[in-house]
Amino acid sequence: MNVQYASLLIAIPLITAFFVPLMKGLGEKAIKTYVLIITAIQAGIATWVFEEVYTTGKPIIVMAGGWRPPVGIDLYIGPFAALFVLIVALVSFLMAVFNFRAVKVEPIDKYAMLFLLLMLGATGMIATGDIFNLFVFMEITAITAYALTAYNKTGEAAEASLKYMVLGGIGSSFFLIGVALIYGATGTLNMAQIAQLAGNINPTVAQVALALVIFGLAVEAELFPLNAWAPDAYQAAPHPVTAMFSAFVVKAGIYALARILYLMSAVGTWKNILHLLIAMATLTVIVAEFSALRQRNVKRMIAYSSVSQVGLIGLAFALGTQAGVDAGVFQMINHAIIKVLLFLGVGYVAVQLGGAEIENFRGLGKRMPLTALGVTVGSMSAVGIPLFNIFWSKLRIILATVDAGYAWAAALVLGASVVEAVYYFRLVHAIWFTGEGERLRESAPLVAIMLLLIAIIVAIGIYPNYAWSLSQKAGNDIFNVAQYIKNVPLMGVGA
Amino acid sequence: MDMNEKKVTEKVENAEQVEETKLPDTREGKLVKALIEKAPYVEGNVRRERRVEFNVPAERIHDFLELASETFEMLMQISIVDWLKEGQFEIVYQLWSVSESVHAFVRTRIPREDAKLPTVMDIWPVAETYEREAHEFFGIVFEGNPRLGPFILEPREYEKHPLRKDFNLIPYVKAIYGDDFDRYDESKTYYVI
Amino acid sequence: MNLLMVMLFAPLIAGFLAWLLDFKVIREVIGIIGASIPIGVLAYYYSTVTSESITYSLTVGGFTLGFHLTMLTWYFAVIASIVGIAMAFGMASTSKSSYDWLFALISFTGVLGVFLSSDFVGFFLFWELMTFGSFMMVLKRNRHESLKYFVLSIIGAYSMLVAIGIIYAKTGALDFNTVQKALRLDAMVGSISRGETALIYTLFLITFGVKAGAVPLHVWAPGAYSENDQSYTAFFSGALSKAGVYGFVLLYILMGAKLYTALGVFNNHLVFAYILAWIGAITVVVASFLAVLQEDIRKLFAYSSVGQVGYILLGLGIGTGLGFAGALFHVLSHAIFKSLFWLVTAAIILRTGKTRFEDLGGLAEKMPITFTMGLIAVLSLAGIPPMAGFASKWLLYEAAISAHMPLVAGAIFLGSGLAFAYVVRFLYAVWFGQRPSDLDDVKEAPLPLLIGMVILAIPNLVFGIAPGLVTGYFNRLFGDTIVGGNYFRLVTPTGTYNALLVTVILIFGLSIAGLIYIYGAKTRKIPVINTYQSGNPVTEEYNLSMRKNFYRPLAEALGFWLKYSWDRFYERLANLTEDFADWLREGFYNGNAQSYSWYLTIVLLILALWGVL
Amino acid sequence: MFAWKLVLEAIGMLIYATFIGFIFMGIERKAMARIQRRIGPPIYQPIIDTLKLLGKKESVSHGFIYDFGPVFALGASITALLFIPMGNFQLFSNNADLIVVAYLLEVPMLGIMLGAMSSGNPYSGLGVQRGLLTMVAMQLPYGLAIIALVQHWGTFKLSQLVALQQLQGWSITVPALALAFIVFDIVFQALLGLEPFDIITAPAEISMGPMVEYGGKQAAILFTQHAIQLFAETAFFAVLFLGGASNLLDLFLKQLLVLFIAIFVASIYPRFTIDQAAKFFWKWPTIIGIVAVLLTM
Amino acid sequence: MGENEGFINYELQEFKLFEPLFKWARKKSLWIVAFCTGCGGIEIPPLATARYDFERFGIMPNPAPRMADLFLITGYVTPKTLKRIIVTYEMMQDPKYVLAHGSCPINGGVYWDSYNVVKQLDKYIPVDVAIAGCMPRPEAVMDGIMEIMRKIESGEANGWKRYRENYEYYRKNQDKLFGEGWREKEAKRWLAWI
Repeated sequence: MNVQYASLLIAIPLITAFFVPLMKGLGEKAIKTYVLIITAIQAGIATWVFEEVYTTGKPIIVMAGGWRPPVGIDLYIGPFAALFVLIVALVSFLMAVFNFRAVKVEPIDKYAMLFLLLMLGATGMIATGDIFNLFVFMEITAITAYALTAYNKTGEAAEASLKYMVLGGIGSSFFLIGVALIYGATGTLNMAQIAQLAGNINPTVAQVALALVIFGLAVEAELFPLNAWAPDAYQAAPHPVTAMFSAFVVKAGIYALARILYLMSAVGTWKNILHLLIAMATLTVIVAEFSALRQRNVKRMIAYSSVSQVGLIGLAFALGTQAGVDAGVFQMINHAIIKVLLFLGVGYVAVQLGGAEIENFRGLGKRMPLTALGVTVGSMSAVGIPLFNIFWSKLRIILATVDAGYAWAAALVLGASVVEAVYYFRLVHAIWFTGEGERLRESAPLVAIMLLLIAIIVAIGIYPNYAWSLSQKAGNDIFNVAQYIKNVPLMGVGA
Repeated sequence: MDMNEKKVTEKVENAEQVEETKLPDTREGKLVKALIEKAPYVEGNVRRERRVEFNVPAERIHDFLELASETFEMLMQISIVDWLKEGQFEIVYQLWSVSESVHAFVRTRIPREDAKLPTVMDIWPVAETYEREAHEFFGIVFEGNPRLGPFILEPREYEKHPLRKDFNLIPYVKAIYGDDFDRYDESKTYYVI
Repeated sequence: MNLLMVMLFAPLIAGFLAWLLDFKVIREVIGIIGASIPIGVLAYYYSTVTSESITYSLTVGGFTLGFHLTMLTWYFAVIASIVGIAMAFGMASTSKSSYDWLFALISFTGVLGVFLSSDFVGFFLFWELMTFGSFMMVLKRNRHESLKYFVLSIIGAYSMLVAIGIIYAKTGALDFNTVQKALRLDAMVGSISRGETALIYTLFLITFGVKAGAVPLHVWAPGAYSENDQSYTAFFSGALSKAGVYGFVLLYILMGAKLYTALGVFNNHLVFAYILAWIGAITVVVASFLAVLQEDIRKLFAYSSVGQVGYILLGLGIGTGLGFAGALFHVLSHAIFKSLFWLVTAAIILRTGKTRFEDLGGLAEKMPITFTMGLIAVLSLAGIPPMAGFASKWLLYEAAISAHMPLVAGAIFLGSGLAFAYVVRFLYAVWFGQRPSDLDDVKEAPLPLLIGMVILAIPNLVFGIAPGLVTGYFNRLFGDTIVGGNYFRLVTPTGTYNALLVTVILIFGLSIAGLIYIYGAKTRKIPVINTYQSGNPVTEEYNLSMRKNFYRPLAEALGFWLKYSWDRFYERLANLTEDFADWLREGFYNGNAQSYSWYLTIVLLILALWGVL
Repeated sequence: MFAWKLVLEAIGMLIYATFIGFIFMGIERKAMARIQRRIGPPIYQPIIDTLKLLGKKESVSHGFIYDFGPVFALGASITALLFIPMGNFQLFSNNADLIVVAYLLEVPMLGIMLGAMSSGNPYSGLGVQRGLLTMVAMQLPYGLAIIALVQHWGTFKLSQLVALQQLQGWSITVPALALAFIVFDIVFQALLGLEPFDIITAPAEISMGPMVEYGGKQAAILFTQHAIQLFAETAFFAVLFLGGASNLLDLFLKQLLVLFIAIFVASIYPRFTIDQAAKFFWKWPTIIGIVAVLLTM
Repeated sequence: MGENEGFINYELQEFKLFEPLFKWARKKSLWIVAFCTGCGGIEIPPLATARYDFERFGIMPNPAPRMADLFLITGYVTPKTLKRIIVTYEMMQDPKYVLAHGSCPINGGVYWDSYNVVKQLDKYIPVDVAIAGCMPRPEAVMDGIMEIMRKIESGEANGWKRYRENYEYYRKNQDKLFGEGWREKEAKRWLAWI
């Protein structure tokens, strides 16, 4: 199995997505199992790629059509990309299992197609090494996300997806202008080459290009003023899709932002952009946390919490230090696991008891104890209780932030997480110590998934060394631009 | 013995003479005249300086007292006189007017058997204690007084309503104290204590 | 060396097992074993600790968590484990659910971890674990009180995290030894500015103030202590508040020199210590006054516990060696007599089900052993000479007055007077007088609870009669002899106290009085209803003892001060933040796409301007 | 070697103190009577009273704690007494210092309270409440006076205190300590339970307060305790402020002086109510105490 | 109250050695129970004033019955007061003496024919010394007290022994006047007021 097979990661979801309409006649269950198989294959390949990259230590470079960059488009699967492609695949696989129970709305084949394309888009954004290719995959993700948000065909879903489309559209168009400026200035689209030539572009052009690109990606990465669409989109989308949104769609956006940010680090006004990003990220955390305080709908509450934690990741990346980036990646991994668990739990309760209002959650401990345990462990780890995984990453982030000299940002973030503790423990109290009800039967596969995730959370919580080493390698991949340039075999265009 | 009887009868006669004469135009006189206009069913007279008397029929006593309470703010005492021969109780409401510093005696007569009177607690709350005492010693029932019943006396004396004239004291005391009640001698009419 | 790890994680694992094997007797046995392992290990290590300290390190998630068992940490750990065993025995009879066992033992591990860890990350980790364990115990019973407790502790913990971050940024190290060396070096060089040291100091002050219950931050204590299974509160107020005190001691060790140079001296007292002393003094006075006016047993002991920790802070604040000895001794005596009080309360509430003073009364005949334990605790808290409470209070007086802090010493006098008052009020309202009719079938406390009480009563007597044991340990701890004299006699530069002689003469005096008593006529026992009620005959239904608002005159005398209350202030603050949160949500996520796109344009504007500026 | 001499000295001192204590109580009643131009009882009247109480043929008890209270109070008083240096007899005073003695003088209060509480009588309940409140009220000025004293002389040891005062003159000669003397004298009035502050055993209001249920030998024990307490407190006062005594006669005269101040104040002032007492103690004596303390800082 | 049986079969303490000393002490220190019944209550305060001053004999008014030993019945005794007197008397500790003032406790005096006054106090509680006079003057009271002291000296003042030995006689008289179990009834009657 030589290295080139890594391109299958992009190919398989693309091809199989378009086979789905052919199977429309076979019925809903067949389509869902078909999606399950595809995501399983994708996960298999992703694990193989992960093994390959982490054992050999060298990134896999796939040249489309054999042309060397800057002419050809190349896939750069470094340590970070390998890790996150695996996470994308695994989360999609888990959500495919959840589809069986969660998605009841009729045109199931369209849902399956969008599901696979969303997975494709995210994988592509993470794996690509070319800016324009990044824009293409971002568009694929965005459009499938708009469609999936509106999938439930309720008024609220339509309105949410409209808002998402408007903002997403504006964002991606400015991103395109930015990419065009960069291409105009450097003459190349390949990220490695851009990093080489970034130093000698004339400063104002580079600065404007960087600003526009960052702005475009910030919409996707839900930074403060631009994330107004996020809570409605999360709440309106079907439950598995919300989990995928918070687990990897946003992460892909944040990754792209970080990748380009560090590529263009030679640009003169880099420091100012970092200050701005830190301010925006801290505000994201605070506004999201405060607005979650008096939420009646649990799904919306966890959406706000997810937005704020992503803001925290943004803050970590915007610090501009190696420690910050490592902490950000570690937080990304942990956040993905927790949000999948939480959205899975809340979604399952919403499906089972009809609606995600807090009243349904009263006495959940007596009605659906295992789901309740899942939600409780998820919320406790989200708050940052020691024996769970987020504690380590939040600790890392705070230390990195204060180390980078932003003590005020750390203080504000911690203040916000006090508020987070309040509303999460109100939920826990409502689940276990109020209300009553008789015990309902819970579906075996979903409970198995939840217990697996709980096990992972507690494992990382108690023994975080392995996860920390992974995130250190991945963080190094983003931060260490010089290493990135060396890895990519360039055609030697320009100086 | 006959000397003091003579004195008693003289006093009774000159009391009647005062009755016919018109009310003197002193401050008390004006007061009584004002009250009599408002309550014609009452006969009032001025016994002496700062002392006024009224006789009120039993059924109108409550209205008159309400009327009188404007000027006579304080109810000093409710005392009862037991006229055994006429078979009547005479209830005397002693009022005191703080503003004019005049003392008023309001007298009514009610039959002795199951004597009933409306309570005056709504005018003067202090009346509760006086009515309870009156009830305990004379057995007069004041409708509306919440706490009638045994008040100070021992329960067994309470049933007897001891201050009524028809309560024969000596056999009762002999019953209770038996032999150490030794100083009573039926033969003597008066006793050396 | 992993015996240290066994000691540290034994309660946690036991708690987890007890939660899993949720059967009637097995749960209690596991719990008690788990709670008794630490005391065993510590006893085993006693001989080695006095000579050199035992260390053990562990790499977790890129951090190296170091653990060290020095003489100081050994002392605190022993106190926590004695109170822990008593709690375990108490909970064996009072708590019926494995939920309690799980989180009680988690907080036990947390406290041990806080005392043993020798670097900031481990310290913060176990600090959070301890807070989480105790919070979940309160969450089960009352949401409002538990959230009030959790928010205050989390604010404390996070302010500590920021302070740790600043230190990490300035000194680049996280473990205590290097930080200590760096800060001592820095004291001379002065690279950390005065403002920053003050900031770090205030942040640590908030953290340890919340946990120890200093006045402005004591609001959570009455609620958290009373809305809880009382035998766990024995541990909660006995050992957990000591974590706050340990924090202040740590502050001295790590940043003592730096704080001295940065914050300077105020009429020959260290400024930072002076602040601490005054906080302690105010806590003593305010908490004791509040304790006296309480109507509920648990509230009374909660405020009393806050007051007693105020003494310890005061002792630390004095700053001299004697002050330290007094404070550390009071840590021990407070832990034993306060936990004994809480176990007694647990027994009362378990047997009568009542917590307010007006429903209790006349329990002395019904629960004689609990009464004697309560009496020992009363004597110790009120500071009656043969008890441990007196020895530590004596040291505090000596230290406060000889360090020329008169008004602070005045606060101790007033505080001990008030302590005497509310303790006797507890005796009067609960144990004596006519017994309400519904308490007639009250039985003695169950056996495990009694064992727990005895475990705590013995040290009260032993350290009362032989305080030299403890002060001798302190002399070895600090190196030079602060408190002279042998086992039974404490000699300080300004005064002496021979505990054994006082006890002997007390017994001698008691025997003389006993002789007079025996010489008189033989006594005839008469019931409580045969009292002089100015001649009126008295029967069972009479309640002649003043159980309800016993100190009304004092409340009238303090009318002016009682108008203000910290509780209402914090409630208003909480509502303010929630309204601000609502305003923020309405303001920003107001749901129409136009305003969202306006936000985009604003960001573009900023980017554009930024680029040009 | 067991210090026989010390033990004998202590027992002798104890008997002397009890006897003189009773005489002081007698003087107290006699002086009050003479002030009211009555002849008044003989000076040894308290001894007769105690003997009569001890000689009661019947004795009654409300339970173990009811008996333990007075016994504990007397034991504590005896202990407090034996730690105060009396004239040339040092007794055990170099084994305990000011704070221990101050606390031991307050412990009998707990003993009496214990007994009074267990009797279940409303008057004794009121007595306990008033006793505690008086003690709480006087604790602050009492402490401040002691602090001022100790700060000036720099030592807690009573024997050293006496020695220093012999050398450098009595404490009241020092201006700051004169203020402390005034404060301590007011507090002394409350400690003894004399007139302005005899709120605890207010005879007319709550019929002997805590002592209501005491009779026979328990009352006798309490009377001896009161005698020893009187002697101990006057001696404590003398040691602290009047420079202790070289011999017993000197001590006796000083104690008499202190006692007469208290008696004259007691025979004039009517009784405070309890919250007036609390307000009074926290106003003037505390202010004077603070001034004294700051002066001797 | 049922428990008074203990009161009866309680054998008294005989102090052999110090008996003469205690006898002297009992004589020289008589404490009066501050319990004034009828119209004589106002006669006691003058005794405490400078002119008569009974304190020089060691007499001190003491509100608590447990400590007191001289019980002054100063005037007419109504059944209600007698109930209180009996309860207080039984609370007093043993060598206790009763001094009855005026003629009312002797034979009902002026209220000889009233249902509400007890005619002969001695039937209910043992009286040691009775002072004649419809409210005797302070000198007479002082003389009464001297008489009590003389009796204590000579050992005749043993009212308390009489009460203890023939307790049934006294108990029967009391129950005849008040009816059986009068203590519970009385307590319950006043319970409503507390």
